[in-house]
Amino acid sequence: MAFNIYDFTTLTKSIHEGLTASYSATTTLIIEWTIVGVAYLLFVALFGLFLVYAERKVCAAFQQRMGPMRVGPWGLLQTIADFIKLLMKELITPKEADKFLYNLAPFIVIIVSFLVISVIPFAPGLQTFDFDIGIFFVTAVSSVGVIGILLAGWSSNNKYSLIGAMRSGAQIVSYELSVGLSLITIIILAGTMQISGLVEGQREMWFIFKGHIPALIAFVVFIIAGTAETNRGPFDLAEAESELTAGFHTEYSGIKFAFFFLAEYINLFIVAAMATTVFLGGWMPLHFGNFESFNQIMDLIPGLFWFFFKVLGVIFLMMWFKWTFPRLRVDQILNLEWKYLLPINLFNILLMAAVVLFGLHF
Amino acid sequence: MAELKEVMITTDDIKTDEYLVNMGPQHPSTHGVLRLLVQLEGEIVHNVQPHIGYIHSGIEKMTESLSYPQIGHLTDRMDYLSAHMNNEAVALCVENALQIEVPDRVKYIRTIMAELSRLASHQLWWCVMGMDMGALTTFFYGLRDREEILDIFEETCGARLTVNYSIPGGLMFDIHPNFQRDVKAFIKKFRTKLPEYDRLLSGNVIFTERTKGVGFLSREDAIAYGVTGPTARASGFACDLRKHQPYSAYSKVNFNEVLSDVGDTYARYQVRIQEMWESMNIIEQLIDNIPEGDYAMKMKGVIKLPEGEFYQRVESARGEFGVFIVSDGKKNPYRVKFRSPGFSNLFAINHIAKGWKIADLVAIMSTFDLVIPDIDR
Amino acid sequence: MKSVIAYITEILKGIWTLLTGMRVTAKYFFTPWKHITQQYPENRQTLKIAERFRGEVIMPHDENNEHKCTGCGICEINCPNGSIEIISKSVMTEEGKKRRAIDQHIYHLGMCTFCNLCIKACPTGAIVMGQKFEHAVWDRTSLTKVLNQPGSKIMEGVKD
Amino acid sequence: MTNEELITAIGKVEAEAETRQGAQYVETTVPAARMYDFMNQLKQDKTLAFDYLFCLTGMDQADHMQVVYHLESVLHKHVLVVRVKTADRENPVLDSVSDIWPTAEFHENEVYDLLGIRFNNHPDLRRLFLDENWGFPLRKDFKDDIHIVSR
Repeated sequence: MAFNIYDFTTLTKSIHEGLTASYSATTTLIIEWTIVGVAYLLFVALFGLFLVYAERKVCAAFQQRMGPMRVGPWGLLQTIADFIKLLMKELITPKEADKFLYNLAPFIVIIVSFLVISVIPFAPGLQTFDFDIGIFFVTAVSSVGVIGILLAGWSSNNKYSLIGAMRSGAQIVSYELSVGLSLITIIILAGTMQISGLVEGQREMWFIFKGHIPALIAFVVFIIAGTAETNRGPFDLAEAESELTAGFHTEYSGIKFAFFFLAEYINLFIVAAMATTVFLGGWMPLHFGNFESFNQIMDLIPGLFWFFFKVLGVIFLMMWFKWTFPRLRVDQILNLEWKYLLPINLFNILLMAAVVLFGLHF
Repeated sequence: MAELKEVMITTDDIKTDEYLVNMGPQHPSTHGVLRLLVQLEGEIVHNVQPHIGYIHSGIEKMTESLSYPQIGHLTDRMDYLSAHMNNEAVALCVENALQIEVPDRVKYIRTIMAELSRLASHQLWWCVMGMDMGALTTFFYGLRDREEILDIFEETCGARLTVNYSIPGGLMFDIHPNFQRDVKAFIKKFRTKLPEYDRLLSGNVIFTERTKGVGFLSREDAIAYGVTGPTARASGFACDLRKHQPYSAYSKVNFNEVLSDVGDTYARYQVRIQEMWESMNIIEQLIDNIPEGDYAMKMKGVIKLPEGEFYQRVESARGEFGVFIVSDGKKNPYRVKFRSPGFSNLFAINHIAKGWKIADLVAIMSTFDLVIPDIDR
Repeated sequence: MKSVIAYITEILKGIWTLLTGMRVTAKYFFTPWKHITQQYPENRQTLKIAERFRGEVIMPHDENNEHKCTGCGICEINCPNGSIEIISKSVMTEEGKKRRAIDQHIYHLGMCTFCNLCIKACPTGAIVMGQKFEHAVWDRTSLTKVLNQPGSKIMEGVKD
Repeated sequence: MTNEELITAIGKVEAEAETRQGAQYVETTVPAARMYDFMNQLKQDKTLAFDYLFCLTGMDQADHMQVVYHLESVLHKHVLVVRVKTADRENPVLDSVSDIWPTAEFHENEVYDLLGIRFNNHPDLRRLFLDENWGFPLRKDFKDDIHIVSR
């Protein structure tokens, strides 16, 4: 089994060949599914915990605080302690709640997040599904999550939850559009919807540089719309603490609350990962035209590190937003989408089409 | 065609029902145990009915069995964010009744302390305002600067919040030797920090969009509802008692009464921010000129007020604070009434918030700067 | 065209104000050593508490276990909450005269509001405010304290 | 307007009002039956224009209840203290001034809550702080052995 940190294709291939040599095709498939499933579960749990910790530390730094410091060195075990606490908590179901939907909602939210992760390329060869229409899959599946939020708000039989869910519904349905259109802008440039193709197309230069002005606009729009889609501040109307106490998950406790909480952070990761894959070159190293020596040094850093480096950068940007800006009002959030982001986006697609048509990109 | 008309649905037919939401007694934006019974249609607020009394402590009844110096420490616990002003009001009222004139030193120190507590109170208001709007970082920046004022209080008064510093006839202690140095250092530092508040929140496009043109209160309504303080001054009601009925050393300083005639949430916000600048001006004018002298007058062991009714109005951080003492010549008051600014301000909320959204209701309530024990007493 | 320019400048201005705000938070993010948090129980040794801080009422005793309290009860009268109770006894002085003295100076910390009126009223300066502020106890009864130490007596020369 | 002029002006508005210069403010006492018209006049009269009710206090005076209104004119900057006595102590009733000064609505609620003075024509007279089954704590004969500890 050859292990290569630069390219995981050899590793996965050798595992596959080893398994097919000793088992039948069906058994191999089941074993491979299990491996992949467990790997994703582990990744999501650990990265989710890490993101919660990072968020708390980052927000503390913005606020001149230190953040969690007590559990473990520098509070590193704080989120694990929190997670154990959530596991041990009583699961309360409100008496008047719609029991089935109430229990279903958190699973819908978290399953959707898992689905989207499956198409994200972490490194060369480290991608589960590589559809021809990968981008389309991402936009389509990620919008299913809102159903979970709506169900949660409706079934809790709580007015705050209902208001929060309705806000979230209006918000995600609108911002879905901007996310899709800003991705389309890049698809025009790339000429493919396949995610591996998108990454491959950025070998020489990332799309954000290649497409210059329209790509940059698309990136900004994507980040704004993506933040809105993850229900994070300044677009956290669905759980607006000062207005709706906790919004759609007011009535949830214990592990079901943890699912919502984890899903929020996975969604954060997904948006950052999509921004990375589409705009910032995925796992591709930073290359500058003809600086051969520079490019070679950059190539020495493995793709996995490049990917996470960029993802964390984008996540930091979104945390920065959250801890700086006040929250928008529900009508303003829709105004922003329909009066600003959508026209800019449509104009931007035209601009990108012109850029591609006349070959004005780098 | 007639059949078609019957099934046609107009927008009047798809009206939603109104529903009631209890905001509070435990709710993040009611700043304590206040319950607002909000009548909503979708996101639109149709009616707000405040229900209070969750932290009613019967201070007015308690004062009837206490002597005059003992009343002071109870007023700390009403509007605990500007406790010094409440102490001062009681002290001034008793001094007026006894017709004694406190030394200039006392007046100066009281004024400086009052302005420091106004600054501290406005800082806390600013952080909470930001938090109500969803900008959580403001909370820590505001508290960071407020902490320095509280340190000054701790050094001189011995307590950070419930100072009980002004007592009838003067002050509890003389100022700490470091007081002037610390206050000057704080003012110098805070002059650089206050523009940061503006950069972080006041100028922010999301913030201005959410506050400008939202929640109007006209001057006439402000007067009619008895709204005072920065909330009323944002509507153009010149009600600054420091200016119009100067007490303590306010007649000796130059400062502007911050007024705005817009009356929306943003105006109320700006008036408070500007008041912080004015407070710093007042402190700077006084801090170097504290006259020498006694910090307290020699008072009798048992203070008895002459028979009669005495009223003292002071400008607290949230508006006009009034102390109404009815004395029957004994050492205990016959009846004490505290006219708290929050009480009158709170009940104007229904008038203002009607027709705005829930988020606006939160923002409007935030600009009222409510302290619930001050309302409930 | 004018409206288009206005539209674009509006957006740019909005973004600029957002960036200004982000610059403020970034400034603090990149100067993490300026954080204002205090690690409380660890910094107990370096904790600076103002000498006037009103933590609790204490009665200082000197090395001979002597205090200044005459048991006059003025602090009890001045306390608005009834947190001080004076139990006095009469003792025979050396000249053979009966004199009132303190038996127990009971202080209910749980009822005290730290208003400082008792200290201000005390004619002999027998009680002062202490700086101790960690008053958490497991049992409420331990909040009732007797301020004069057992076996202590009044200092020479202190009279009512 | 000086205080003397204020006293004569009030005398013109209401003949039955007993007006005098108090220690701080001009004080006047009006009979409960005449109070609503009198208050209305104070607000409407252009020369008086008492548009700002800054304090409303209820008081138990052993043989009657009394409500004290502190009025200020924002325009003329003069202050008037109006005193109204109720005839009955056990079931005191007065006219509400909440339609003259909206702020009075809540102050009257408070007075009702703590002293039990009822106000006619009040839009929403309810207990503000306390439960329905409490007595009226600011009355001098209020007894509560559980909550009030006296030494």
